[in-house]
Amino acid sequence: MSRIGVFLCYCGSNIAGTVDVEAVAEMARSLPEVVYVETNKYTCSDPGQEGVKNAIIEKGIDRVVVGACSPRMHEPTWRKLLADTPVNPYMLEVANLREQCSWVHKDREVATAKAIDLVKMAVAKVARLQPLHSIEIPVHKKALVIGGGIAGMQTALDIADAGFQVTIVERETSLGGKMVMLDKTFPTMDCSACICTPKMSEVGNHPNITVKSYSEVENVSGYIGNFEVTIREKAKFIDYNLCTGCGACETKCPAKVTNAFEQGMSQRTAIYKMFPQAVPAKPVIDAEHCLKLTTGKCGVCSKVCPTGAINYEDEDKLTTETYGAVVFATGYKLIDWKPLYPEYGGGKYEDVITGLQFERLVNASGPTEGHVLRPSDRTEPKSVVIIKCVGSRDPNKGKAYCSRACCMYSAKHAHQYLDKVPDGKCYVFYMDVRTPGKGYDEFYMNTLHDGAQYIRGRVSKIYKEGDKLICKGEDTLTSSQVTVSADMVVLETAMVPADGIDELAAKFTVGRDADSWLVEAHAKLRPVETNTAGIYLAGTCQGPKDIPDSVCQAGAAASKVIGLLNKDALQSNPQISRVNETLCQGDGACVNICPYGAISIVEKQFRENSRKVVRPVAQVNPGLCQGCGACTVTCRAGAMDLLGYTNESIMREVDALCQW
Amino acid sequence: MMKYAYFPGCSANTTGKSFTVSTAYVAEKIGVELVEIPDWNCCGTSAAALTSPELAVALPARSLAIADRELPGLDVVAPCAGCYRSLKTSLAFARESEENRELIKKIINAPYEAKADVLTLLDVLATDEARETIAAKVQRKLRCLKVACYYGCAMVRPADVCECDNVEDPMEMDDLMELIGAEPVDWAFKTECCGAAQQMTIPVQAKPMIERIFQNAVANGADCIVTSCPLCMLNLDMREAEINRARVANGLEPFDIPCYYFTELIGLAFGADPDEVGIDIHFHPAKTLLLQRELDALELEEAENIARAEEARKKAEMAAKIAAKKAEKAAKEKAAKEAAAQAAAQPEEGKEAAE
Amino acid sequence: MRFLDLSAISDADKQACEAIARDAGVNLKDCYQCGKCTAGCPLAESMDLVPREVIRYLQLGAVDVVLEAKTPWICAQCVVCSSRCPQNVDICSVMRAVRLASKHAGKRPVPEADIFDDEFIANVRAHGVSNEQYLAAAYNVKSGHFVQDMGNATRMLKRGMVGVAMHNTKGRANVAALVDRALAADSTRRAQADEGKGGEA
Amino acid sequence: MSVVETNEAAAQVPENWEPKIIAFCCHWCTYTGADLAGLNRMNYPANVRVLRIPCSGRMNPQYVIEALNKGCDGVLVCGCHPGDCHYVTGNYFARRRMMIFKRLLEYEGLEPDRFQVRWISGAEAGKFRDTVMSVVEQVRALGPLNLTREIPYFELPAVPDGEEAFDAVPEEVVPEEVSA
Repeated sequence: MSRIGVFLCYCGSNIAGTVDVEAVAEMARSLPEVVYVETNKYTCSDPGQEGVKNAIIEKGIDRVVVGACSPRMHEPTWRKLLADTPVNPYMLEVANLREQCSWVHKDREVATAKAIDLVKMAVAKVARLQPLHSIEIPVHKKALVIGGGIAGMQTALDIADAGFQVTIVERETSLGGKMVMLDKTFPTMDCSACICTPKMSEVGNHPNITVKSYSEVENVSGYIGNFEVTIREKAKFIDYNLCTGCGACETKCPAKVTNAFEQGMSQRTAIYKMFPQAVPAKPVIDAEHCLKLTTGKCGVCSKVCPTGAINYEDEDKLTTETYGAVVFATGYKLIDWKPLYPEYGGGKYEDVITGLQFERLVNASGPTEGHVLRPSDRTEPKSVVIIKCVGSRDPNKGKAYCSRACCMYSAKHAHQYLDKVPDGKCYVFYMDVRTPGKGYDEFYMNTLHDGAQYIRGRVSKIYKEGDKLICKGEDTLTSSQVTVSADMVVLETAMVPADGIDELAAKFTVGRDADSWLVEAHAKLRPVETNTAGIYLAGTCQGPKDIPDSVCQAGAAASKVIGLLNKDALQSNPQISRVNETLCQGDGACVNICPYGAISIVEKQFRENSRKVVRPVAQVNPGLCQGCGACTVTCRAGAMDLLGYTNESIMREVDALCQW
Repeated sequence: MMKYAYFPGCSANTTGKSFTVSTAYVAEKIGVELVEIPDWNCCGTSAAALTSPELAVALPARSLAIADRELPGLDVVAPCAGCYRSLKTSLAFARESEENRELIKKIINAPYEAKADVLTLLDVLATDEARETIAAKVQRKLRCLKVACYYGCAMVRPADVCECDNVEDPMEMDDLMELIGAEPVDWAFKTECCGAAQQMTIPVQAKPMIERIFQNAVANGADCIVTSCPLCMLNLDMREAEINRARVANGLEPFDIPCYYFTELIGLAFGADPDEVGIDIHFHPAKTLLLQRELDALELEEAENIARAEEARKKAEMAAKIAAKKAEKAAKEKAAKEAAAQAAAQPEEGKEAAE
Repeated sequence: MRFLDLSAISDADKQACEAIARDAGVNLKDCYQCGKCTAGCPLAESMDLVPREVIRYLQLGAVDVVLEAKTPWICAQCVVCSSRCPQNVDICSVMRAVRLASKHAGKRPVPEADIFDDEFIANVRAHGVSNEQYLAAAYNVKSGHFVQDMGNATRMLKRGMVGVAMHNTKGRANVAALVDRALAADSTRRAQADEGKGGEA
Repeated sequence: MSVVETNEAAAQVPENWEPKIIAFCCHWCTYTGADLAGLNRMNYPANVRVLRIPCSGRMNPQYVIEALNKGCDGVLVCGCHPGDCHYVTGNYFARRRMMIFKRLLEYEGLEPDRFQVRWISGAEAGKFRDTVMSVVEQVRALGPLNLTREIPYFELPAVPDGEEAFDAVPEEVVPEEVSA
């Protein structure tokens, strides 16, 4: 037999003005298992709370109903109060007598009758509740950042500066991401390398940061505060403890490979650093193209290496560590436009290039040392066409979304071209010019004044006549068909998520949208969190962005991580799902429905009919479960229940209500 | 033996005569049997589509229904691109729903289940089997002939109706031309429109369409244009003279770019005389180029033969030199050995003598 | 320069534009006026409205402007616009639908195009197949361009491409009946659509 | 055979009869919206009692059967708008489950208006009030629920997962709110 105490509040006249609180109290006294009823002018006031505490002790109450304002207002207050008493904080039910009764009804009789029902429901429910206890989840004070571009580096630095250990996993051989490929950055035209490479070395030298380059996440388990992550460090074939980064090997290597960093516009060797300022500043051997590793003949690098750092027997290494928080900073790539746009030549014209290729062409450390020379014949193009929205805002051929940064970097490209080729002509085909940002529209206007000819309209076709690329478009502002005989065409192509994002996000149960961008927990209020607690987003993995926005988001993600790592332990919400293992059939319907990946099927041993049997049952991870209850309904056997909102308690509420 | 129902189209015996003749020639040579659909009628082409949607689907459906009935199991070949698009559009409409088929049946007053597929002549000749046969039948490779393969619009667009996966840069005809030894050029106007009937209705405005096609073909180094549609052919071939007159009047260089049906060229490669495949009735002089290129090919062959002979001679020369050197080397070695042996023997002799 | 009082555009005009779009199987709101259709159109320079503008006027509900336009009558139906449209708008179908609507409204901004098609269908109705020489002759007479392509006709005659003999399909009566049934079905459908519109209003 | 006697009940409506309706509201949206209605001192009929659940995805069809068996005249289920679920996907599951369940109840003869599903956000106090008013009026018009026998108590067959489950529900049974 439980001993229920009912505490009813007048809330001044807020409740008592419409509800006859004393009549409700009178009825409550007649309810089974209710041992004490008290009314109070302001139950939430200090004396009111004191009264509740005293009554609990004096009357030996073991569960409590409060009839007052909405539980959304004071439920935490009552829970806190109960924590100081022998009553478990979860043996509580609040009847909403104010917001959903006295304030919305005028008739005193009707409102009182409804208040009586609400209290009856609360009493019926509280009688079926069980004590619940939070568990403490320890927090490993170490963060993992996936991706070493500008967003990943900024996140790592911010977390590391706050005093926590950070590991950066970078798939490429160096930090830097896409930013380090760029020549200059809008709108201030800082040299990208000048502001990006110092960050890289800062990351590389930070005592709290471990950089795992040429590495990828292999496997993940665990939950907030306790992510167990296995990282595969690909074989570099070079002992980084011995290598001094002198570069002798690179000068002698005979194998030549298309240079991806230079967007295919030059060649590199098979033993290589991505670019001169790479961090770590040591090379790796590209096993696919190394003559020694593919044919067994060569071994030049090993002969010229002064420290004997080359090791052809090297293998991938797997390491497993536990992290308290994970930040995705996996970035973007440019859409592969070639199969999508046969009308632009589909890649058969060498001088139709992408924006990233143009960045390398104007970059002083690029394949042309900063001279704008078109790829086919290395001559200076005197007429350049820039086409925006290639793959963006094109649901027919590419993506429906706007890639957000292209309006600005196409203006930058036009400006840079006109700067380097003063007698050149530059035409920009656009549909809209979107420049919301500090100093952005001014930059665009400057580009116009530099002499860039903006033409509103999409280009329909690029074709070759002689050595000219004819771009055929419409100037929609004059309704004229226009052609430009260009020497080079730059396509500002759409951003799409980096390769492999689907597999990686699935490992962490991070949601993706239809275009595979990672989904934030709330578009406005939780923009850097994901739906999996303890996993955060930074930079373009969440959607197209420019550098300032990526850095901003990186800082925001870092602050969330710092907030988490500052705690020694987390209090879990005890109102979570529970498996009745006797009923559970282990069919995993709950596993599929759970949005948090909180349920797994495990083999467990049971004693049934005096025999030991091993069978699969569901297991709820208290660190991941958020208590939504979707699994409870999906369970065919009815083995899942939600603590605090059990099937039985809700059914009794329904029953109590129906007696009215 | 490949067998198809044949939809010749209205131009088959008039403006498209050469196409009909050359198609028949090629089909016979490679063993493709084309059975004319009995009592076929005009497909209606764009005139029907611009008159009434019902008429546009019903006119082709009548012929297709006859084909289904009289030539069951055969797919329909329509060499004319305009006919192809009309038939294909009607077929797609019929296959879309039962309701659509009912409508057609009511109008054509005949049963129709839209069974037979509609193909272009290119589809027929581009199958692996046909390509093998063609390759085997080639007697004279059309070397040195730089061709711009012109597909026009009706064979590729709308892409979903024409089931074409490369509307900007189709390659079937290019591949066939390569097969018979010609050199297809990479050009950009393969599927641009020739103006179709608008060349009659708005002749002044539509002329530049043709002119641009010639211009791009020439700019990309083509000797001639190869077509697969009688209307494209008529517009390009017949109107080249008018365009040239206007160009000369404006002080521009006239074009000299003959047009051929792809079947004509395949016929030539099979050893046909130009007159046999209808090249004699082209408007723009079309035989000179062929003769010129035949001559070029022969000269090229000659030059190649000379080069090959020279190569062989050099090889033989060098092999001889190598052999001589080797022999010399061997002789030297042998001499040295003998000398060594002698030297070895001599001391012995000397020793003997000393003793 | 054209003046449009947007507030004066009636619901009936807007519905007429919507009806054209429906016939073409197109949602006018999809078009964001990028101009790629016009950019690729081989005849745009001869048009009074470029294809993009036709769609724009339909979006605005200015049905009269569109029905008077020469553009749909100049269009050669080459489908280049539709195949490259980023928003999957079948512009070519819109041109066809506008042209039919214009024709049924008793307009023919480019009479030659209308005469040609009418003569073509008449020719097919009479013979089952199209006889190009007679089509051309009839077209020249009706359109008043008597000497157009006369030189070419002589060249054709010389080459034996055309002659005086008429080609006929055996079942030409059958084809004529088919044409009549199709045109009857067409007008029934349009009458029903008009009725539906009247009912709504 | 219908479990519900077609209502000639109107003739037998007891005097002073008031419809009893239970509303299952998700904590994050509709319960918040109901609180906001109170804060704005909106007025609505007292015939509806709100039962708080964490998410509409927690809504078990059993509760509806229990309520109708024990004497409720109508049931309302409310959650966040599709796409706004606090728990990401809960209301999508609720939508599918409730649509199928609604069809079942209607097949069994229950008037459609007695079981309704609505999406009401935390800001839509007015919508909450209007919904309550309209549901009360609709149920009032139907009169008391007369079950000739208790609806058999059963476990529902599992709802198939994936898109086909959604596709299986024809448009017309989707209440306007849901389809919107």
